[in-house]
Amino acid sequence: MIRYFLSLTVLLAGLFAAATSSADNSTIGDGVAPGANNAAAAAAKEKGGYVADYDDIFKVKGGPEAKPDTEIKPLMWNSVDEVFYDELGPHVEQPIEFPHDRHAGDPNKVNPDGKTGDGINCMYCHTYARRSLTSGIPPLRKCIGCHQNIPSVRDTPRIEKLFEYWDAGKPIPWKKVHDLPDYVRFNHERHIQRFIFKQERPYKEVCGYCHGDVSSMTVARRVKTLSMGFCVNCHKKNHALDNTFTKAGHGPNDCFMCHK
Amino acid sequence: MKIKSDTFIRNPKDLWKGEPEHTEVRDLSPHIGFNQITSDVVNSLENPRPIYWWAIAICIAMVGVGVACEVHQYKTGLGVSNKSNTNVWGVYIASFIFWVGVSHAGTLLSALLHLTHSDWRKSVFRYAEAMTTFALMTAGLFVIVHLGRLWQVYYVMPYPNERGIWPNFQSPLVWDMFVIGTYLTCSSIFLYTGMIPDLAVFRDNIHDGWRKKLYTFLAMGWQGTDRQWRNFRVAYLTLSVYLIILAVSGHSVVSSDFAMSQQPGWHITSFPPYFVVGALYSGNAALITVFIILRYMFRYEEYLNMDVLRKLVRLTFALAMIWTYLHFIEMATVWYGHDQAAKDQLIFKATGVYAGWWWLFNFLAVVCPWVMAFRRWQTNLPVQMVLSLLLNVGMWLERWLIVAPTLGHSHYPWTFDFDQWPSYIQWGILFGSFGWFGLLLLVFCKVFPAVSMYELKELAYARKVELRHAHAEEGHGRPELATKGAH
Amino acid sequence: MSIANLLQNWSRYRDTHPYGGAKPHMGYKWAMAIDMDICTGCNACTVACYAENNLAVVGKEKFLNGKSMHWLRIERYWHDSVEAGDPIELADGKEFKEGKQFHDQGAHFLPMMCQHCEAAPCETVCPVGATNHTQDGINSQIYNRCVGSRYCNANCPYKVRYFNWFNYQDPATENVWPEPLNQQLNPDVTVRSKGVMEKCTFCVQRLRAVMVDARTEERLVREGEVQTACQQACLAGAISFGNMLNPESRISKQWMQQEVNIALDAQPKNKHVGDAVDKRGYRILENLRPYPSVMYLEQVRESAV
Amino acid sequence: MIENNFNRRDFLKVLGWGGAAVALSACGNTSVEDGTEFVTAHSTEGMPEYAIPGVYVHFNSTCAQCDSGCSIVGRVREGRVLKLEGNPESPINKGKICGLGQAGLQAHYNPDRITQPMLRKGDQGETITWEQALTLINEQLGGVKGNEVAFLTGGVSGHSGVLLKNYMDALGSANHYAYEAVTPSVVRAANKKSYGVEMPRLHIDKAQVVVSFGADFLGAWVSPVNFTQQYAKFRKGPNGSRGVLIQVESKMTLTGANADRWLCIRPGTEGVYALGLINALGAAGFKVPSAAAAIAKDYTAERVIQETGIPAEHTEKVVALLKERTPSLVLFGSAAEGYAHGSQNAAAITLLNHVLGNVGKTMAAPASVPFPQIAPKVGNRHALHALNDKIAQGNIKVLFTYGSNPVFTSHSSLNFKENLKKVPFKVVLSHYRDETAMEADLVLPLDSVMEDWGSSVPEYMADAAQINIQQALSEKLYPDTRGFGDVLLALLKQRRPTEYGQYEDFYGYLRNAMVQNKAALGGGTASDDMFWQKTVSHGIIKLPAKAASALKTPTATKLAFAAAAADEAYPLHLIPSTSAHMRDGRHANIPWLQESPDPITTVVWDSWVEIHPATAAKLGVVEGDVVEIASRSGAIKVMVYVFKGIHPDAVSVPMGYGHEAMGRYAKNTGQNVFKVLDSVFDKETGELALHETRVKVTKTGQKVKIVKDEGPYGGGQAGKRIALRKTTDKVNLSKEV
Repeated sequence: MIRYFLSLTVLLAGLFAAATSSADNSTIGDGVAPGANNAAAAAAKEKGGYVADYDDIFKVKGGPEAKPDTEIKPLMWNSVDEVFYDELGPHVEQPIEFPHDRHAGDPNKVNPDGKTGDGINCMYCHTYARRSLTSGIPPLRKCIGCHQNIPSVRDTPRIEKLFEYWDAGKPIPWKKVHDLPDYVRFNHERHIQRFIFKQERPYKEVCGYCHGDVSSMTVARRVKTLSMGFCVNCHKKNHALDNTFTKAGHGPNDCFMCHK
Repeated sequence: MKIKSDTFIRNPKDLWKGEPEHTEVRDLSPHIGFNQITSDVVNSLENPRPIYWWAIAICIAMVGVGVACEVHQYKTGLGVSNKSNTNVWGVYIASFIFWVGVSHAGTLLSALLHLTHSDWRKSVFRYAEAMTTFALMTAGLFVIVHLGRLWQVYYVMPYPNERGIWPNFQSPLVWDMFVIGTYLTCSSIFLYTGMIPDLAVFRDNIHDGWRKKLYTFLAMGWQGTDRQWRNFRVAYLTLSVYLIILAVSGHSVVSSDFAMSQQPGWHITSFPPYFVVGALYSGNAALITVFIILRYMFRYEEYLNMDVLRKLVRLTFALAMIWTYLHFIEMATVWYGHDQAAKDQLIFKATGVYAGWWWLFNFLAVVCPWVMAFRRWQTNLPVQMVLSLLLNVGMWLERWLIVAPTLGHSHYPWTFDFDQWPSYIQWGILFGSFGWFGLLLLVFCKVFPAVSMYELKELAYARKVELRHAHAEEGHGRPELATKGAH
Repeated sequence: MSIANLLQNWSRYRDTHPYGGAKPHMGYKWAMAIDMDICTGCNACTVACYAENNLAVVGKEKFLNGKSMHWLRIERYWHDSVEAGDPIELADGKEFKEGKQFHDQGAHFLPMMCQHCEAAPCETVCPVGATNHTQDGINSQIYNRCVGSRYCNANCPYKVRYFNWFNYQDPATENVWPEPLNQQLNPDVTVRSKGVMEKCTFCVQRLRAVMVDARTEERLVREGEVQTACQQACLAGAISFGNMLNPESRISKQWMQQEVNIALDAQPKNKHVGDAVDKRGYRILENLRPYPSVMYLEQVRESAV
Repeated sequence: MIENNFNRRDFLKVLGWGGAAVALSACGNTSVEDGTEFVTAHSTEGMPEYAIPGVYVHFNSTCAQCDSGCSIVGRVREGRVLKLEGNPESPINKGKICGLGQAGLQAHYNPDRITQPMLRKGDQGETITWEQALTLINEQLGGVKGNEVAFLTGGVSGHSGVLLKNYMDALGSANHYAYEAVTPSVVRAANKKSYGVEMPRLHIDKAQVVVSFGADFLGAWVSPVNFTQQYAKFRKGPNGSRGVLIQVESKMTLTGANADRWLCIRPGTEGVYALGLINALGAAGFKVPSAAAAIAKDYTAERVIQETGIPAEHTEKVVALLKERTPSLVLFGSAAEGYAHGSQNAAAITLLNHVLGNVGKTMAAPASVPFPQIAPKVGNRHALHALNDKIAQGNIKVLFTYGSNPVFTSHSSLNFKENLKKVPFKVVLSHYRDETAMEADLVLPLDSVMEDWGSSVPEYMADAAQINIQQALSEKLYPDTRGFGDVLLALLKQRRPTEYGQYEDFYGYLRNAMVQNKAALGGGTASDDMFWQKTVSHGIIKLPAKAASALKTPTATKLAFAAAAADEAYPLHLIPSTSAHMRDGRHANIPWLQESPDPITTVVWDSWVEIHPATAAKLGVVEGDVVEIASRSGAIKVMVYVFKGIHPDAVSVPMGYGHEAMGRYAKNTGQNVFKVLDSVFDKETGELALHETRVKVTKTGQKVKIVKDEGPYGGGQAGKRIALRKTTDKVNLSKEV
C-alpha cells in the first residue's frame, strides 16, 4: 500500500510539475530586475535600530548578477497559474446594490448601462486598508457627503434608499463578500503598504489581485478562492521589495503569521 | 473408528483432571475423509448451535453501548471520557495497542507457521487470520475515537492538497497510520487469497440464494487447475513472507509511539521486541478463547481438537516466557541504567496510585501462564477458557500501565500523580469494541469457512498416507500407536 | 512543503534547533527570562494571560479534574517539605535540609508556561504538523490544523499544553463566556473550539503586529516595542522578554550576563562559585535537551537570618 | 463632505448605534470548524477618524477594583474595551496593574449585572424606570427628618464624595457612614498617634531590612502594586545589596511566602515581640532611647520566647541584622492589629520603628491634596456598628447603601440583616443583586467602572499629590444603568434644583468642577477645552509638590498586652485571611479571580481552612476532610488544607467566599467566614478585632476532593532541578551572633 501511495503521489506531482512549469508569470512583483545598485539597501539599513541581520531577512541581492531566486523548484502547486484559484463566490444580496463599476470604473470606457465610471480610488472609500487589518466599509456619511451634492442622481431608487438610511440614522447592513474564516487573519495594511506605497504598483492591480476587477462589477463578488493555497502560492515567491528592485524577499511562511 | 468427541460442558468433577491419556489424538484423525470435511464445514455454517445467535445478540448490544458512548463523546467533547491535561491519553490508546497486539497472533499462525510447515496450524489459522483483520479494524477505530477532532482525521494522510501542506513524517503517529493501513490491507488480501479454494467449494456445494452469488463472485472462477494451484501457492507464500515483515515492523512502529519520546517509562530501547512478543502472547491467548468458543459454537470438535489446543497452549506458554524475560529485561535496564526519571517511574508503577493494577497485571501476565506448563491443564477447556481471558486482561492492563503511569508521573513534579480514573464513556467504548470485534468474527465464521478446508484436506491426505504406511510397516496393530511418536 | 522538498530532504524544511541546524533564526529569536527572586507569586500575569488570550474559565469541577486552561500557571514549591520529596540539591552541591515545623523560608513561586523549546519534543511528534517552530524561534500551535491527538502533550516534559476537552465557546453547553462576557474576547486571538490543543504563544498576536510594522518601516523590531501580556502585567518586573539576536536587548544581555547559552544542555558556570548570587540563570530540565527559550533566575534566600 | 467634529464624549454617544453591529463583528466568536462569521460587516458609522476598525485605541482611566487608585489604560477596539494595562504616568502603579485590576473587565462585562431599577413587591422585584425610582425616593424622603436618612458607602473620594456630602447637607443629615470590612483602620489610628499621619509614605525600596508584622504589602495591604514594585527594587538593592525581608505573623500571607525568614508567632503577641526586639537591641549595644528602653525593659529574651514562641536563635539573628543594616522598615498589618489589644500591638511596633530610626528615612510624610473636600474618606469597620446601633433603635427611616455589602460582610453577632428590616425604605445602589440588594426595597443599577466618569484621590500616594480621572472606556452595555455621580446629581437636583440644575449629568459637573480650578490644578493658561482634554487623556493630574512635613517624634507610653486567656471550649484562634483577589467578597462574581489559584494554597473556587499538621494530627483530620469551625457566634463547614505556614494554635479561613446571592460565579462558592466572627473590639478604636475570634474545630466525617492547582504531589520536586534556590551570605553577622 505504501508503494502504491508513493508512486501515485509522485506521479501526480510529476504531472502537475510538467503541466505548470511554464506558467509562472504575470504575478505581482515576480521579477527582480538585474543590475540595480546597493545604495537603497544601504540607506534602508541605516533606518533600523540595528541592522546587522536585515540582509538575512530580506535576502538583499546586489550587483550585476542579481536575479530572482530561480532556485525554487517547480513545486506541487507553487507554479500553478492563478487561474487555478479563480472561483466565483456566491451572489451576495446587499441592501443596496452598490454599483462599483459606476464609482471605480474606467472614465474612458462606456459601461453596458451607457454610463462611464468615475475612476475613484478604492481607498477613497475603503479608507482603512492602508492602516488597519481590515479595509473597512465606508461610513454612511461618506456616501451622503458626495451624494448630497450630486442632484442628478438624487431620485434614482438606490440613492433614495441610501437617504432613507441616512434619515433613519441607521447604518447600512452590508454583507460580507470576502469572508475569511475567523482563524485566519489577513492584514490589509501590510500588503497595501508594500505593493502600493513601497513598490508603487497601480492600486487596481494590487487590490485586484485578490478582489478581482471590482471596477467592472456592480455588487462585488468574490472571484478568487481566497483559500490557503492562494495565499501560500504567493508567499512562496520571491518578490521585489521596492521599485528599485534591489531587494527581493518572500512573504512570511510560518503558520503563526495568519493563524494565531 | 470414531474418536470420542469432547463436549464443552463436562462433569464438574473432571474439571481439574485434564485430558485422560487415552483420548490423546493427533491434529486430525486419519479417519476423516475429504467429503466429511466438506460436509462438516458447510453444515456448520448452516446450522450452528443456538448459542451462536445469543452471542450475536450480545455482541450487537455491546456495539450499541459503545456507539452510544461514542455519540455522546462526539457531541459533548472528549472531556466526558474524564481525561485531564496531564493524563491526556487513557483507555483508548491502551486498547489500540491491545487490539494491534491481538492481531499479531493470526499472522504468526497463518504466515510464520505456514513457512515452517507446522501442519497442526491448518485447522486454526483461518479464523486466526480473520482475527488479525478484525482486530486491526478495531484498533483503527480506537485511533479515530481517541482524536479530539476525529472528523479531521484525514489530515494525517499525505494527500495532495490545495494548502500545500503535508503531515509530519517525523511523527510516529503518521508511521502508525502507514503501518496499520498497510498491515490491514495486506492481511485482508492474505485472508481472502487463502480462502479462494474454499470459496469455490462453497460455490459448488450451495445451490441457491445470496450465498451462492456471493461465493461465485468471490471465488473468482477458481477451478482448481494445476496452474491455478501453482500460482496460488506462490502468491500465498509471497504474501505470508511479506506479512511477517509487516507484523514485526507493525508493532515495532506502535512501540515507537512511546519509545521515540523522552518520557520516562516510554523511552526504552527494548520496546519493539517487547511489544511484538507481547502482541503475539496476548494474541495467542485470544486465539485460545476464540478456539474454545468456535469449537463449541460451530461443532468443530473434530478439527479444533485437543491436540491442536495443546499445541496452541504450549506455543502461548513459550511466548509468555519470552515476554516475561523481556518484561524483566525492560525493568532491569531501567533499574541499572542512569535515567533517574525512568527509575522513579518504575518505582511509581510499583508503589504509586497504579500499584494495585501493576501488581495485578504482573500476577496475571507473568504468574498465570505457568498454569499452561502443566500438561493436565493444557487441554482442560474451562481452565484454558478462564486462563486465556485472564491473560488478556493482564495484557490489556500491561498496555494501560505503559500509557497511564508515564503520563501521570513523567518529568514535571507539579503534575505528578493525578489519579485519573477513566469514566464510563471510556469503559463503554472499550466494551463496545469487544462487541464489534466479536460481531465481525461471528459473522465471518458464519459466512466464510472458519477452518481451512483445503488445508485440512491436505492434512487428511497426509494422515491417511501415514496410516497406510503404518499398516504396511507393522502389518497390523492400532493406528494410534503408529502415530504416537510424532508428537 | 511539497513533493519536491519532500523528495529533496524533508527534514531540512523544519525549523529546529538553530545552532548547527540548517535554518538559522531570521533576525529574531524571542526569549524570556524570569527572576524568581522578585516574583512574588501574585497571579497578575495569570489573569493578564486569561484576558489577552481568551482562555476559558472551566469552573470548579473541571479544574478538579485537571482540565484547567491556564497557559501560565504559578507553581508554588516548598523547599522544606521533607516528607513530600527528597532533599533538594542546591547549585553549590549542598543539600537543603531545613524547616521542619514551619515553611520558615517562605515559598518558591515559579511561573511556568510553554518554554518554546528550540528542539521541542512536542513538535516532532505532532502527526499533522500543527505545532512547528517558526523562524523567530517560537513554538507555534495552529488550532485549525490540530486534530487533537494530544501526542504533543504526552511528550511535553513541562506539561504546559492544554486541551479543549469541551466546546467552551458553545453557548448551549459550556457557556464559558455568557453574554456579554464574550465581548471581552480578544479579536486577535482565535477562540478555540473543542478538540484542539492550545498553549502559551508568547503573545504571538502582539509580536506579529509589531513585526509587520517593522517590516513596513524596513527595520527590525526595537527593544521595548513589544511586551507579552504577562511581562506587561508583572508588578515586580520579574519577567523580561525580547529578541535574543538584538545584542542591545535586555534579554540578550541578561542571558549573556548569566552565562546561559541557549545552545547548551548544561551550563559551564562552575567557575563562578564565588560570585554565586549574580549567576543564577538556569533552564528547567535542560538536561533533556529541549533547549528551552525561557531562562529562570534562581530564588535567593538570605542565610544570615 | 460632512466632517463632524467628534470629541471623545460624542464618540461614546454615537457608538451606541454605530457600534452595535461592530461589537460582535470581531469577537472571534466563530467556530474553528466552518469559520462562518455571525455578523455581516464592519460598520463605522459615526465613528471618529481615530477609531479605525482593527486598530487599538488606548484611553486612560482609573482602576476602582480596590482603593489603591492605580491608573489604568484601557485598550479599546471597535467600541469594546478589551484589556486593561497600567498607566505609566501614575507614580502609584507605574504602568503595572495587578490581577484584581485586570479583572475589572469582567466586572464590566459581568453577565450578572443589574440592568434596570428594581422595586420590591413582596418577595418579587419589579422593574421600574429611573424616573419612577427617583420620584419614589423623593416621596419617601418627604416625610422623614434629615437625621433619619443614612448613607452607607465604602471609602469615597473625589467629586462624587463632594456631591455626596452636599446631598447629605441638603437633607440635613449627618449620617454618612464610610464602611470597609477589610481595611487597616487600627494601623491608621496607631500611625496617627505615633507619626502624626494616618498613612505615611513608605520607602520599602530604600530599606535594607524590612520586618513586617503581618502586613501583607505584596498581597492586599494598602497599595500592593506600588509596594511590589518597591519590593523588586528592595530585592535588587541600590548598590548590589539585597534587602532582607522578615515576616512575623501567625498565618503565612503572600508577603510571608516571599520572606527570607518567616517567623511564626503566637497569635496576638506581635507587640510583645516588638518590645522584645527593642530590649534585645538595647542589650546588643544599639542606641535605644531611654523612654523606649524603659517600656521594653520587662520584655526579656525568656519572656519573649515564652509568649511569642519564636526561638531565640532567630530573634538574635534578626536583632543582629537590624543592628548591622540600616535603614530598615517595620510594618504591621491586619495580623497585628486584629486583636482586642490591637492598638497596643501597633503602638509597640511603631515604637520599634522610632527606635530603629526609620522615621524620616524609610517613612515620610505623605503628600496631601490641597482640596480637602475631595480628599479620601476612608472606610472603617466602626462605621457599620454605629449605623447598626442607630438602625436597631429605629432611628433610620431611609437608608442608602453604595459600594459595600454589609449584609454579607457584617459578622452575624451584629445581627445587621435582621435590624435592616426596621428601616422602612432601603435603597441599594449596586452592580450585582448581592446580599444587601436582596434586602433592599429599591435597587438602582450602577454603571460599571468602564462606563462611568469620575475622579478620585487615593489614600496612599506614592509621590506628589495626585487626582485620578476615571474616564468611560466604552459605551454603556445597558441603557438603564447610571453612574454613582449621576444618581447623586439627580437626587441633588430634587433638593437644590437651582444650584445643580445647570449640570446635564455628572460628566458636566465633573468637567466644570475641574475646569474651574484649572489654575490650582496646574492647567496654566491653556483653554478650558485644552485643559480638560489633557486631563482626560493623561488620566491623572499631578499636583505641584508641597514641602513634606516631618513626621512626629516618638511619644512613648506604657503598653500592656492582655495575655490570651486559655479557652477550653474554643481552643483555637481563627484568622480570617484576606485574599488578594477576593478581598471582602465584592469581587467574588468575577470568574477570572475565582479560577486563578490562591498563591499560597493554590485552592480555587472554594474556601478552605488552613491547619498546621500538628494540630491536624491532634484533631485527626487530613486534607480534604470537612470540618466544622464553630465560634460562640456561629459555625461554618469548610474543608481542611494542612499547611505548615500557620501557627498550631490558629486556623485560618479566607474572607470573601460563601455568597448566598450576587451571581452565578459567587453564589454557593465556599463559606462565609464573617458569619463566625465574635463581637470583640479593639479597645482604643472600637474597630472589630478580626483575629480575636476563638473557635473549635470538629470533624464532620464528610470528605471532599480539594480543588487546587497544586498537584497531588503537593509541591515537592522529586529531586529534580525545577525550582532552584540559592542561599546568600552577603550579610556577615558572625561577629554579632
